Amino acid sequence: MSSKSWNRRTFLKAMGLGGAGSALLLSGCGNTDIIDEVDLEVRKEKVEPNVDPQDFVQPGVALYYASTCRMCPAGCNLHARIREARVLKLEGNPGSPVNHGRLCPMGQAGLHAHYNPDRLTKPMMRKGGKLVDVSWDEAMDTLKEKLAKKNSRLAWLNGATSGHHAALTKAYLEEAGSKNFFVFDTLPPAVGHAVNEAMFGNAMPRLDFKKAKLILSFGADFLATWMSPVHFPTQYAEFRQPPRGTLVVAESKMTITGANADRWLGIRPGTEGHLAMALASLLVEDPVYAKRVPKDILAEIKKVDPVEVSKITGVSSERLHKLHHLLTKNSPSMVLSGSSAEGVEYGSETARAVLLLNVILGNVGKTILPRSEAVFPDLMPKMGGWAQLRTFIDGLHGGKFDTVVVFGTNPVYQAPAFMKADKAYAKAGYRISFSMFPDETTMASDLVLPLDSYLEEWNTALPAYSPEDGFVGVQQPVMNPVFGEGTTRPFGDMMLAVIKQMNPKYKTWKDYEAYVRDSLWTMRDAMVKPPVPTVGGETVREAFHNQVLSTGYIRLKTKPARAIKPKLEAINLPEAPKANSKYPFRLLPTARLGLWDGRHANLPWLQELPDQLAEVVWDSWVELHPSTAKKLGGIVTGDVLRVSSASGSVEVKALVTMAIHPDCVAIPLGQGHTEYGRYAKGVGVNPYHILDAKYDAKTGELATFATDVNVVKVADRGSIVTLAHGDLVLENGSNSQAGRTIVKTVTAKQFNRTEEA
Amino acid sequence: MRRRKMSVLFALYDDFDKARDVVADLKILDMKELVVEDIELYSPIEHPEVEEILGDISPPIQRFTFFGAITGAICAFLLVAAAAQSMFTVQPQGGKPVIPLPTDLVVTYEGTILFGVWITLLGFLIYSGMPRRRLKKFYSHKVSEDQIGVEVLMKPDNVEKVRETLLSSGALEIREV
Amino acid sequence: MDSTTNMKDIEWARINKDVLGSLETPRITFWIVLAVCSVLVLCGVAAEVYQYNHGLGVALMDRPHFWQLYISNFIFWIGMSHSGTLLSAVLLLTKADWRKPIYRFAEAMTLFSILTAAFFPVIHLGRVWNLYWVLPYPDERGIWPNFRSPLLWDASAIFTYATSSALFLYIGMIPDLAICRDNARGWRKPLYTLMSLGWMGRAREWIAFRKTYVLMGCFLVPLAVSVHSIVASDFAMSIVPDWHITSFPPYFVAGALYSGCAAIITLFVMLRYIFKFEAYMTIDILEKVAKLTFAIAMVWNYLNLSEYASIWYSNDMYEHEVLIQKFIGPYWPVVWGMLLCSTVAPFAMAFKKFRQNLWGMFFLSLVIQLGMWLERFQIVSPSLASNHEPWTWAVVWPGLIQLTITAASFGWFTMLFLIFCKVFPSVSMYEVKELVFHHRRVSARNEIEDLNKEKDDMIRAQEGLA
Amino acid sequence: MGFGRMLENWAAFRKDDYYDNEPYMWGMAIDLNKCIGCGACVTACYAENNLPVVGKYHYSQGYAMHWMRIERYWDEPDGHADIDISQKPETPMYAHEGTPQEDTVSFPERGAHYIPMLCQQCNHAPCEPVCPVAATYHTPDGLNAQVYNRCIGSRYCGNNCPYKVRYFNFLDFWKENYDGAPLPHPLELQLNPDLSVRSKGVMEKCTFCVQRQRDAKNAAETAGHPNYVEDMSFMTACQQTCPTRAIVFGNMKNPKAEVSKLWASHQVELGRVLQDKTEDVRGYRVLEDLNVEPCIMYMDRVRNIEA
Repeated sequence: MSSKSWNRRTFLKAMGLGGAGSALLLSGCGNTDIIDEVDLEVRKEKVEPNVDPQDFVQPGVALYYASTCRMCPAGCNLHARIREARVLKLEGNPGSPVNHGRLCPMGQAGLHAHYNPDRLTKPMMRKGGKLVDVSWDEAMDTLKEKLAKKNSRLAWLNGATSGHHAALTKAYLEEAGSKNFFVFDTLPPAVGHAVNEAMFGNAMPRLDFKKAKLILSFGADFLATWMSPVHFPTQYAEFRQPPRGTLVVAESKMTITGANADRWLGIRPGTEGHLAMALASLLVEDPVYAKRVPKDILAEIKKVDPVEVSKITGVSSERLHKLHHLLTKNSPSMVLSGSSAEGVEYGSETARAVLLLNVILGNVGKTILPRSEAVFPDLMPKMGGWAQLRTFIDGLHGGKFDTVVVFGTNPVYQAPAFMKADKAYAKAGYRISFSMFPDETTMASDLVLPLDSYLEEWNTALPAYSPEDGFVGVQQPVMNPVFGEGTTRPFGDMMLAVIKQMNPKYKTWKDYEAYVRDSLWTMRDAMVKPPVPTVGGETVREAFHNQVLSTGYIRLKTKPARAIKPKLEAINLPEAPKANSKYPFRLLPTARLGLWDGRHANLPWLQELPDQLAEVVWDSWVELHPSTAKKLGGIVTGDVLRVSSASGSVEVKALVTMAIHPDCVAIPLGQGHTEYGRYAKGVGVNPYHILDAKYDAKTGELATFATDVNVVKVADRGSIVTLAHGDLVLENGSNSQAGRTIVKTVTAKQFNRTEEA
Repeated sequence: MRRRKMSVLFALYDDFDKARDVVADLKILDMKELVVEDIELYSPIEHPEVEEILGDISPPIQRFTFFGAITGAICAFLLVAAAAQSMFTVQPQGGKPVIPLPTDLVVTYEGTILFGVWITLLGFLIYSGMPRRRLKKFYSHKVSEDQIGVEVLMKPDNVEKVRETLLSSGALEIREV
Repeated sequence: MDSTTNMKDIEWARINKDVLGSLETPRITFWIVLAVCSVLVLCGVAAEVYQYNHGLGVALMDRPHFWQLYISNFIFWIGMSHSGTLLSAVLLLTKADWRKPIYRFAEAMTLFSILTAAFFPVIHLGRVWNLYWVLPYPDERGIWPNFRSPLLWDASAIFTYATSSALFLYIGMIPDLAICRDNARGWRKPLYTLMSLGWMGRAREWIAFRKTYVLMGCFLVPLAVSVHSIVASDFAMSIVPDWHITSFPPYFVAGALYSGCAAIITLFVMLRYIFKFEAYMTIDILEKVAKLTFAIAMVWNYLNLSEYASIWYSNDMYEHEVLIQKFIGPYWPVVWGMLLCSTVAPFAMAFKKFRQNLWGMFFLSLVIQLGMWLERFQIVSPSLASNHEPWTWAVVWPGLIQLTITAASFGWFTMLFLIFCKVFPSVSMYEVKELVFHHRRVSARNEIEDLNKEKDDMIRAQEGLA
Repeated sequence: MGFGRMLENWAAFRKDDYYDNEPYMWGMAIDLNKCIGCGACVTACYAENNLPVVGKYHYSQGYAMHWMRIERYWDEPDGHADIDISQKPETPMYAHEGTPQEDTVSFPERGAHYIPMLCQQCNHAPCEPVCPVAATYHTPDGLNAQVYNRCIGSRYCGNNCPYKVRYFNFLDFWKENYDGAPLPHPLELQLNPDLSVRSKGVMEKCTFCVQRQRDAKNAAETAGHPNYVEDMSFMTACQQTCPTRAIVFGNMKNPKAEVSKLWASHQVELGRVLQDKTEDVRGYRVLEDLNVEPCIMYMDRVRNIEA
């Protein structure tokens, strides 16, 4: 590293920034004795608040800035590696309870979103039916003109949001006097949240993986796409330590979680609830469990006949009993219900049936833990769901809204064809889109405002699943905007500018940074351990900001949480799902860790990251079971199939795999963009487009896993690009180890015996 | 030592046996009164017998070969061994030492042959007196076709005697220089 | 022995006339063939330029198929080169007379197929422009080539082999060049004068010449053997299943001789037909070559089959996999094709009638060479296709670029050979003369014996009268 | 060429364990009980090591440049039948043809077999001796270094690598990316200046993040202990991002390092083909029987067969 001489002033300044970055800074230039002392003291930490960086930009010396990842609602905490004022690498923040210093593929690929060549760099306005570049002044004037006024017919559609973005938006909507605030995000399990809310009094109770001896998951892909792709795996690792917990997964199409299960139950689509009920009925034969359930429900449970259920679900009754035995043996356990289980017309029923098991098994209070009420409700994450999108689009159809703002979500791409989202959107009087990328919705808008990436803006973000209450992630720019001044702007600044016109009280803040810093400062007293000046010559406030920024998150004092008192309601599951001779297969639109719900389809790294089970890159595919393939006339991997539902059809290549139930076919989410830049456009298909209009009865959420389809072969073997490419692999379909011991396996018993010590 | 001007007779015969007889006659003649200085045979093909006629003129080329081979072996081995250890990154590769003998032997073997061949060639050129810039004046194309030539070197005053001898055994043509 | 009789009747002058005749301005067909070949070569050059500019990706190899057609062609051509010099040298040392009329073009074939083979390692490099880094030249960076690498052994072996066999060919040609010199005019005159080094057929020239020739022969036999066993060690020294095989060196050498002999037969028939060399390239020489080829074919088959057997009886799962994939895997057409062409077909040579059938042998020789070409391909690709790591198993067939360059290599070889035949005597005149001379001696001796017998009879008769 | 030097040190040059007294020997331990196959390590490697994205077409040709890949197998290897995965005869079924009983369907009931496959940094690396220009060699730290500048692309090393973890730049992916377009601005700003961007015709491979090792060593020197890098004072990109901490990396010459402890506790020893292990201890090295001395130890995947 460089051994640049280091004058005392800078040195003090560095020290002034709290142990943090000085370490790394100095470690580069250990040619004076002072440095060496410091070096040895604090060389562990490498964090640097982003206060006038030019003093610290040293050629060849990397700085680490703390911030928060926004590639998905999970809100992991980052350390961004900076060199020569460029961010080069994202790493987890070791101190963070959310991700413990780890990241998922999407978190790593944040750089490609940040440096994406297809990012919007100029504001655009629709003139004469075409979007044309305009100056920022013009854009801002239009924005203010459209938004800075009372307007009850304004509608705001937001992606899953939290922290000060949420607060600011809320504040604005109050000023504008509009009630039409909708949050829509594809993957957050809205039904599950609702049921949890109803049952346990909180949309997302805390889950204690370490305590659980057994996890029974009904389609909850908690290792990948279920709310927190990094936190849950970190907990899973603990859970797998000796004495090793057992994971059983019941789902129709194997997810990453299923791929790591000790027993994977390929169960018939839409029968998760029935399975749960059957287990319940087996359990309540034992009074110990029975007495945990109110009489009426108990009676209902007793009605369920396991043998019948094993017919419905395709899980043999021996297996059922084995499972029952397992549940009774390993306590406490944890039963999770996930999107694929809840994505049916009777989703809430299913979810309740599944979560009921936790009550019966007495996991509530052991592995299912209560939450204390939010300190700052406005900051709490808002996950939203299909129901809100539905009302939004219905509103548009009804012509209820004149001005529409879309931020952080892409309804035109996500919404099923039957919703006619594009037409609805076209109906809106004036469409404003805050976006980083030219996505479908944005390109259909009248005013497009290019945003800073999450690595360029100030904010706070609360994790979708928070491991501890009162946790707030802090987000700071880790470098100057990639495209320079006058190109992209932070959402906060723009909204602040708008809101200033409506309410002078906001004039106190120069910009969003000031706003965020101030509000953090106001939280000071609520903090568990408010930072105090560590070195001389530092005001309390400086110290506060430096330390908060270099930590990357704050912890707020919370009241002790009240224990959960489960509220149980009657569960009325329908009879076995009807066989549908016209559309014999159930379509499973499964989410990928990587492309997520399609928002990451424009990131080359993630397009090139093979799907963790299908190993396919840069493409869509439809998975079917060998027996199904045989039945359909010997379909082989690579054949082009037409998958058609009552409301549409897509053509996509087949991938024959054993990891799916023969009654269903699965098409992954994420592809099929018609806009969204060079990497996403025209790649693959979007299964959402052929979903039928089926909704969960209780919550009104779209039942995404309830569509039945028919499959016909339209073309012979094309090429499907898999990581394990080539005919030899494709021929022996399931990649076999061919007798080599590439991956060896031992039993849990052996494992515990050898490693418990 | 510088010799006096000699004169040369060159006779062509259509058969190797005749040529052999002539040489024999000349030998006899020479025994009586030393006239012939030197005799040389020119033939379109090789006649191993010429050795016993003209006496042992076999060149020691095999020595060249031998020394060539030895040199080749040594040079080649030194090259590979020294090269391996004088890399700026001295390389013990694949868990094998820096100077692995078995592999080096292969190149040594090739070196042996290469040098052997070249130096043998050198020996050939030296002993066959080639390359020669121009052919002798009396050289006849017949030699490269189907006739045998006999070159006799003698003092000018003996020319006649020799010529008789040559003619006596049916020379087709005699050239004098 | 009909051949002897007409051999001894051949006038030496006629030998010169015939052979030198083959050097005269060629017929139109010659030019056509030459044109075709040069077109092929040009296509090859174009392909190489394209590959040079874009990178090897255009050749459509992949991971794990890092090697493919280029390497198998390399082996093929090196193999082809073998019979020429090796046979010539062996027959020389064993004083087999019938070598004399055919060894010249065989050696020429050797030289040119080496020159062809030499291209492939170069074309196959990812960064051709850094080729010279393979040479051991001292530089201040203290970097040397890595002599552990079989590729470098190849380089040294091939260099040695190319130079030595070129010299062998040249030395053997000097007396003939002298003949050409004596008869040539025009641009050829200075060429031959220069190349014949002033050879005049003096006795001591002849003796030195013969000695050198034999000595070189002694070197060339082990050299030729070493060259192909080193090429074999490119594979045998690796750990790729079904490459890492002890019997590869002899197997390769046998295969080389095999395809080489086939090539000799091909050219033998062609030259005999084109240049009317019936008198020298007699049927029974052809038959001798055929017998040799047949023997070698059997050796090669033995080694090939014993390799299968040893793999089959070993319990090495990796090699098993490859072997099975060879026969029923995606490369089965290649493997079965090879077995058909090189294992089954040669049995035709077991019949004297067939051995003496000129065009039959010609066709068979082509079939055998095709088989041997396939053999080289099935050595390289299937092993890589199913390697140690099941995850990377893949099948790749050579793409257009590789095929073009392959075709070009055949064009290049033919072109060189044609030109050689027109510039240098493709039959050794002086040695054919020696052959004739020898035959004359033999028949003369027979006549004398007959005379003596008559004399004795007469004497006995007279005594009887007395 | 230093004949003198050669003769002096002849004995040393004839030794197999030439690097025995070096302070470092980098090694790794990967726990397949924890690995969930999410692929975070793969993407992290792309970000850290300037790996080119080759695009769909080139990927289909097998030109992918991921130094690290997650392999996903379905079946149990032979000799591990102790865990039943039901490979029962398949009977085709439809929703309207009664319901499939689990026993009649074949599922991978024990999930997938994930294994992160990267360069094993073998100590008896087959890739090293075959390079004609000595572009790949063994560093004193026990790495298989690939000298990009020296490589002439004979690809012999790639053939000879039993793990097939060497990746060849068949094309100038930085120029010929995405249907011929060069790496578009501003993506190039992300490139890591600590290592080069490889050009066509060059073989490349995992380096155990050698640039991070450099930094760590420099830091150690600065801190005044040149031959001792504190364990975990730096991590490889893959290790750093692994959500389940399945990957452990460190200096095997340091007995206190976590990796050394793991190797010891799982009874895998460098320098021996047949490990003498007590039963069921999980440590193993992939394709150990080839005697290539890999420096990465894997720990068996675990499944509870009572479930």
